Amino acid sequence: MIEVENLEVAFGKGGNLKQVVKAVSFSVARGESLGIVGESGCGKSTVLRSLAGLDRHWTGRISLNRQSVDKNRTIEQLLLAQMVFQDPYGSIHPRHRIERVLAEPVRAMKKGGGWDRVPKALERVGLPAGFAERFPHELSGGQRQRVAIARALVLEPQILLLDEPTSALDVSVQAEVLNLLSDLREQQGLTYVLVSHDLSVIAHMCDRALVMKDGVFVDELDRADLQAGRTHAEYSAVLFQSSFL
Amino acid sequence: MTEAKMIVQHNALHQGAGRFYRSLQKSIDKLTREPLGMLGFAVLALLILVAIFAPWIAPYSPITQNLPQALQPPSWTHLAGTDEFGRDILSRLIYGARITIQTVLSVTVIVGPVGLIIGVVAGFAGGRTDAILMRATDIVLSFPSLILALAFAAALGAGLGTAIIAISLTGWPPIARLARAEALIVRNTDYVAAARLYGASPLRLLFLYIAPMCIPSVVVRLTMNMAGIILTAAALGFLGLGAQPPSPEWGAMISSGRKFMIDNWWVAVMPGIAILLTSLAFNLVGDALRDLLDPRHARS
Amino acid sequence: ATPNDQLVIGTSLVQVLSLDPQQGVDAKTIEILTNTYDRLVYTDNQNGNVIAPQLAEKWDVTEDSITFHLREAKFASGNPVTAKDVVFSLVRLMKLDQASAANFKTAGYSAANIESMVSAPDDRTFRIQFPKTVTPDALLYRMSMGVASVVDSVEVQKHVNNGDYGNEWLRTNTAGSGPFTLRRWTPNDLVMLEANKDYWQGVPTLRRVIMRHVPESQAARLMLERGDIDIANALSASDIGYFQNKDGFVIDRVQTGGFYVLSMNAGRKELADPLVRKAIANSIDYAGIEKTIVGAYGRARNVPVPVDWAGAIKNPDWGFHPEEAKKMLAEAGYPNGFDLTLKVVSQAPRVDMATAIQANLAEVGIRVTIQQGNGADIVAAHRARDFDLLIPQTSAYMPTALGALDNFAYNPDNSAEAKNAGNFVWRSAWDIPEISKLRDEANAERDATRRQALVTEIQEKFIAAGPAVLPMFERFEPIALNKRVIGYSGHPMGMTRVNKITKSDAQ
Amino acid sequence: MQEFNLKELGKRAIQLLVSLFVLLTVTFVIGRVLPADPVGAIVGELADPAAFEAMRQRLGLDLPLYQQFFLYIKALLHGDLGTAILTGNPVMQDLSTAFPATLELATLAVIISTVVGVPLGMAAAIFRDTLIDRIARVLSLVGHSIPVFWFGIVGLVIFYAGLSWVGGPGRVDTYLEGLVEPKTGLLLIDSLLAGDTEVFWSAVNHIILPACILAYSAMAYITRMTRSFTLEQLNQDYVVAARAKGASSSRIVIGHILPNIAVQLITVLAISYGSLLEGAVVTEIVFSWPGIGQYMTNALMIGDMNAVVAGTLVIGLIFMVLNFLADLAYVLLDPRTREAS
Amino acid sequence: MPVPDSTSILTVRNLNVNFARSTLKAVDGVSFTLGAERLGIVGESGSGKSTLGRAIMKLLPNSAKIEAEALEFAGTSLGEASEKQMRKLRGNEMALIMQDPRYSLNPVLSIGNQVAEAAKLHLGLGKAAAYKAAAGMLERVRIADVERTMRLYPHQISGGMGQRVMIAMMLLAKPRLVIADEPTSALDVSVRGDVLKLLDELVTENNSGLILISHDIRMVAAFCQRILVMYKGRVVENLVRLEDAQHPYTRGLVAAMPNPRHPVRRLQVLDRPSIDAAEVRS
Ligand SMILES: Nc1ncnc2c1ncn2[C@@H]1O[C@H](COP(=O)(O)OP(=O)(O)OP(=O)(O)O)[C@@H](O)[C@H]1O
Ligand SMILES: Nc1ncnc2c1ncn2[C@@H]1O[C@H](COP(=O)(O)OP(=O)(O)OP(=O)(O)O)[C@@H](O)[C@H]1O
Ligand SMILES: [Mg+2]
Ligand SMILES: [Mg+2]
Ligand code: NI
Repeated sequence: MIEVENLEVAFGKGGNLKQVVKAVSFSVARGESLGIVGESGCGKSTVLRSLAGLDRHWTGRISLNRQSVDKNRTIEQLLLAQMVFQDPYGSIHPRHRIERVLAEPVRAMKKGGGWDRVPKALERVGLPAGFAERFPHELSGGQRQRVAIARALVLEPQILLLDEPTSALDVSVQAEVLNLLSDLREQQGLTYVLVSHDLSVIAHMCDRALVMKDGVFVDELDRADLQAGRTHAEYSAVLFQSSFL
Repeated sequence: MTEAKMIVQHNALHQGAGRFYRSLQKSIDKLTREPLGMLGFAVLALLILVAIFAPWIAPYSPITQNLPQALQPPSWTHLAGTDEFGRDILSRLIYGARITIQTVLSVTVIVGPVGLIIGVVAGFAGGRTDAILMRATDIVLSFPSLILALAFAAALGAGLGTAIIAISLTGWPPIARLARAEALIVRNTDYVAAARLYGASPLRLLFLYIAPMCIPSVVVRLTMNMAGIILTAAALGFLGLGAQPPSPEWGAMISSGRKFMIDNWWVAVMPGIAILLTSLAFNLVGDALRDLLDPRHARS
Repeated sequence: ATPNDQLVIGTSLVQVLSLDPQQGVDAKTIEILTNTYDRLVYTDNQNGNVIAPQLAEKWDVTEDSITFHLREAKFASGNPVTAKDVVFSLVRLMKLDQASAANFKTAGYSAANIESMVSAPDDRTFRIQFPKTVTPDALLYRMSMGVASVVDSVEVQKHVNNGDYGNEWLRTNTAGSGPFTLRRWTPNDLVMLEANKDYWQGVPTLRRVIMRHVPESQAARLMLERGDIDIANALSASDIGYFQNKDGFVIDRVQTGGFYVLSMNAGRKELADPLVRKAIANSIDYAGIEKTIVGAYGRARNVPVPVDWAGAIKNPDWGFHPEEAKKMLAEAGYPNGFDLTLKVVSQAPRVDMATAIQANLAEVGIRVTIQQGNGADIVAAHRARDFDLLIPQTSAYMPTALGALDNFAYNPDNSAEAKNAGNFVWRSAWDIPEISKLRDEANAERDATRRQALVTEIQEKFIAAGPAVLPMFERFEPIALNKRVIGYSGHPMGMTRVNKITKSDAQ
Repeated sequence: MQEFNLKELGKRAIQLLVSLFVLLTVTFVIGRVLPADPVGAIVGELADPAAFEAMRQRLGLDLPLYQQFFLYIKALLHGDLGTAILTGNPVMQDLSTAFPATLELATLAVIISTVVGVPLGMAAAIFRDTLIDRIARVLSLVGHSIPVFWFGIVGLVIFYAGLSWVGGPGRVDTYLEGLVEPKTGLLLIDSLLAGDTEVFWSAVNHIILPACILAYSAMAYITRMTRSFTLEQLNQDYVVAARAKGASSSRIVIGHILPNIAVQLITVLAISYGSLLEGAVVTEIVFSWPGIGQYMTNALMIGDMNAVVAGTLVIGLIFMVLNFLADLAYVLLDPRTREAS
Repeated sequence: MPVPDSTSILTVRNLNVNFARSTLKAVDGVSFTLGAERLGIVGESGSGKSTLGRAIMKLLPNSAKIEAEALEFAGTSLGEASEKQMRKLRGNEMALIMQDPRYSLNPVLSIGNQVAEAAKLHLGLGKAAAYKAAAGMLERVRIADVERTMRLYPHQISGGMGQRVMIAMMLLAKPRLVIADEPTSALDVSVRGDVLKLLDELVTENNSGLILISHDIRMVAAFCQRILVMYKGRVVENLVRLEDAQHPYTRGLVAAMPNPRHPVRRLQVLDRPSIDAAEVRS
């Protein structure tokens, strides 16, 4: 579903050039859920943003659904992958009602009015239809994150890119959102790339995890490794140790 | 249209109205907790009423002269006294409210959108567009503003219209800067990133996503600017370039009244009080609006 | 309080643009020039504005010329004052050809003929020819004007810069033989004159004269009251009124012989009709405006000769007569009135006059829109005949009826092509061939009684024609003085000498 | 880091030059297309059209606009801003007397409004919603709402005519005029340099009222901005941390908050200072202050475009330089931008 | 030196905090005592943990009303202490370590300055001496190049280092009570352990009491000797071991955390109505 080869991302110019992601390659199969863990600033979000088409600083090759994509995406390519952001407070336009938030993707893509899809979208993430009329500030963090997920799903993408979707949420709410994500994947066979610094979240959600440090992947763990706490690199061992203090 | 659909729409309409009503209620609720803001709104409302009903409220004509009655101190017949032409100052203030409101609104209506659009475009587009627009803003800003206004007044002939254009001409840069600063923040938010992801066009981003976020602070700034507009009009009046006689524009009144300040204080003080109250009201309203519209900069 | 040996005048220096005596014509400029330069003759209020000798000890008038005999005097530079300097100054005046030359031009001098008209037979003798028939008096009055100041030709020649007759240098420097020399001039701030110790009439009593720019009347009033200035000559009418009955101060209400005028553009359809003009003249409340607005600055008068001057006729019965005026308008075909603009320099008291006139005219159905502008704008519009109504002011170049009439009764060629923008009547496009001819005759007439008859006739014709240059108020320059100042007497043209002024101790 | 700053500096300098050039062009064009005719002011109202033409030629106003512009630029490159029609002096000379007068007044006004406005704004923020806050707000609003000339005349009536506390209009008492040779043009400094204390005190006496009145009207903005900057800082965790450390309120305000808002404050002060340096025409008229505002206004009134263009350039330059300095202060004062890599 | 009464450094009895304009109590009848031990406070966001911590320091804004039957610190009643007295206690006898060094260090003052300020305030030292004391303390928290670090500004150091600086600054005066409000939640997992270890070390050395506030129940359980669980401003449970949790809220919380060692298909979510019901019952 996703293939990445030699992805490099650098910001800045000349003396200020900063290589953030250094020649990483990976692939994700259809329906698979891949996790990426690593310290703050190691480049996790950057990889994700490059995949989504938000950053244009990358070189290398990215293909989605067996189709090589460019820095400038066509509508169809954009339709393949949607992203859910870390901060539910900042990722929804504060002056749009929820119905508008959910209808906007359809309208922006000129695929109709979009209003008719709102009830279903809400239902899919388990929110009552009445929420359509609310403003984001009238929702709790968890509810907002549900709206964000609903918005990502309105366009029926096959890939969902999740950038720390629960790290701004309380454990109790995190559980609800993670459950929702698992359910959705089961129902619709979505492909996930989930970025987090929380190993336990990755372990809970993912079939496979890549450990990232300073722009490169230092380790790859499968589900069994994750459950057993088995690692193949020194850094991931440290990570495991401190995560489960 | 089917019956059911109609009912749904009907209900939606009711809900819409209810929603509006509720948010209005909320705003008013918030306001009542802010007595100063309330006062500001009340004064402005009063001012607008006075402006609308001027002919019915004003005891005298604002322009009819009565030279033998010139420079009468405030009394029961002339509550605010008379000016050097024997005109009733109170009546002139009442009619002047119309002109003042009209001036302030005209300038605001020009400056607001122009500043907003330039600022938002600069902030959103970034790069060269930003640099060019911002340098242009700097240049206008570095023009001595009264000189520019004077030049325009000289070119187009003195008058209120010219004054409005001249004030507007120098008024937009601060708004543009403010809007740009806001746009720069909004541009990098996740909700804009998300909108890019679902293919929103730049125009859509600009007008549906970014501009609405800049409007509240621009509106707040504009209300606070209003006092300044009245004062600039007064300064132009001081130099003979504002509203032309016999128009009872407050700025012109205070600046021609200054000639009598020592002996006949009321001629300059009465319009001064009107200006002070109005600009106080605008400022209070601005503060209140900030609380209502712009929670990010809210006072609490 | 100010020191006893310094005179401080609070005034407005906005119009002081050039201290070149053959260029500057503004009243405040003239006041400076009067004290830094001498002329052959002078007049002043105290001697009834009769021509008196200054640099010239005496003069002989013949049929075709006047010969002046100069006294011994020195310029501030130390150079002697000679007849050559006088020649130089007058040639300079005509060659520079600025507005300042206007009065000599009306007398028939020009850049082309001036060199043949003036001569210096020797260092002490200066002769000037009459170009066409001008009365000797009229020429003598012209010789007393600021523009006839005698400049130090030796000094000025040093500063000539590509044929400008030293204009560029002389604008900011003085080269005269007057009682004072220019020490400092900072625009919009002050002019400082210092006593000329070698002055031929003796050392001036004052060590220093300072003219300070105080544009805001109320500020000047406070300064005068506090004794920080001795004289205020740019006060508003109401501030003058304040000092009128105040102990320790006197008002010197100087009559200029000029007028505040309502110019009507006779080129406009409605205003071309004398009846309409008379209707307008009959809808203005001159008395009321004088009392409440113009105050000490003016006196209501519609005849262009001040009422107390020899040869003045009685004022017509014009005033605020709305019923009559409406009738006249109806008769002229405008029962519902019409719209006009009124251009005015944004300066008291003219703006206020305009406002009052606007209200007056509104009552007879003439709807007036006021357009204020700065001096340059309004003058340009006036010169270009680009106005309906406009309020200019005039002054008389000599204190006689003919001097006063000069601006009102003369328009030799009213055609647009004549471009005679320097002429006041031409600007109003008011064609008065008959009156112009009478005025020429009167100017040339040396017999006093016949001249008087002509002058009377001009005035009567002027009124009868329904003037397009309507005099409204005689113009006065009220000056407020601290009583400490002794011997200051305002001159009608601003030519007030201050070298003999003394000051008593401050209270 | 050094290199980076130099490069940035160069870039800013070029931007400044380009901006100035645009400013010059715009002013020039505005000036030349204005209907105001300077010729009339020089030759006089009563002159013949021929005299007008002659003068127009002498001033080079008969040439096509682009040629005039070209000539102007050429002269400018030789450091010649032209001759003021208003005064006959080189414009540079006029500006060198008018500008210091404004500079002196504006500087003092900015100092006063800073010294009063900043603490007031901070106090208003710290004691938010208390009486102090309200008083500060109303006080600064009144300053913001009443025309300066009104305050000017009232101030003169009370403090000059009534109480005799201050000197009247003008820069010094008239009889002291001209005693001190202008070196810097700033009378306060010149008189000190010359050691003439009488002139100095007289100058102080005269400047204090207009400076206070200007300061009062500028204060509204400064107070309001200081208040909101301070409020923003008060919500920061580092303030709580400082309190947790046991620091006193005054220490927190001066030692912690002030350095943090200094950068923003400097920008605000630069803007205020810049707009004061434009010359406050109206104040200058009321106080007979021979500053640049009056000079430029009068020049404009008679259409003296040499003076107006040159004045605008000088003011524009100062404004831009002030902005530049504010940015520089940003780099110097804020460690976060200091190391801009 | 008198031996401190280790059984009670801090006594809190029936502490209530109200914010103006809000009828809900942010802290509702909280009571506990603290000796020279490590006490953890957990609870979800908004449960009043930080408010409790700041109430003890009396660092709440004026809009907050604090009421308590007893609020005693080492014999002094904080409730009656004046602001001046509090200032002497804060940073000296009692310390508050905050969550995110990026925000809680003053961005425009150098590290050295900020740490030295604490020394100046409480050790009565001059400028040079204060710097020396600061340097010593920074060494104690194992900052590598102390001289250089002291010249740096907060944005130039990493989060882990920032948190150490914060600890050094606050513990310089060897306070008896240390309140750490989410000291590690802004840090990377890999440095979290270090910081906690360091904190523990210093506290033990000074024989002080430590209150560790966090929402990470597992971390608190591993680190602290005693745990208070807060819910809606109230202490719903006082635990020594996580396994003993009785309250449905605590249990729900534990269950909601994904644990790779006990993988579940779906995580358990909080059943708030039943918790609230349980609350009413108790
Ligand atoms: N637009 C940009 N310009 C310059 N540098 C950038 C930009 N975006 C990211 N970086 C830098 O790239 C690095 C990686 O950033 P990224 O956001 O991918 O990290 P992350 O792993 O997602 O961290 P976190 O866990 O904090 O979200 C960081 O050092 C960041 O400073
Ligand atoms: N300054 C304040 N004004 C009004 N209410 C406040 C204020 N500070 C906190 N609160 C309220 O008090 C309650 C407790 O907040 P507190 O910050 O103590 O929670 P917390 O447990 O620390 O949460 P978190 O885990 O998010 O830090 C919340 O409902 C909060 O909204
Ligand atoms: Mg990230
Ligand atoms: Mg907290
Ligand atoms: Ni393995």
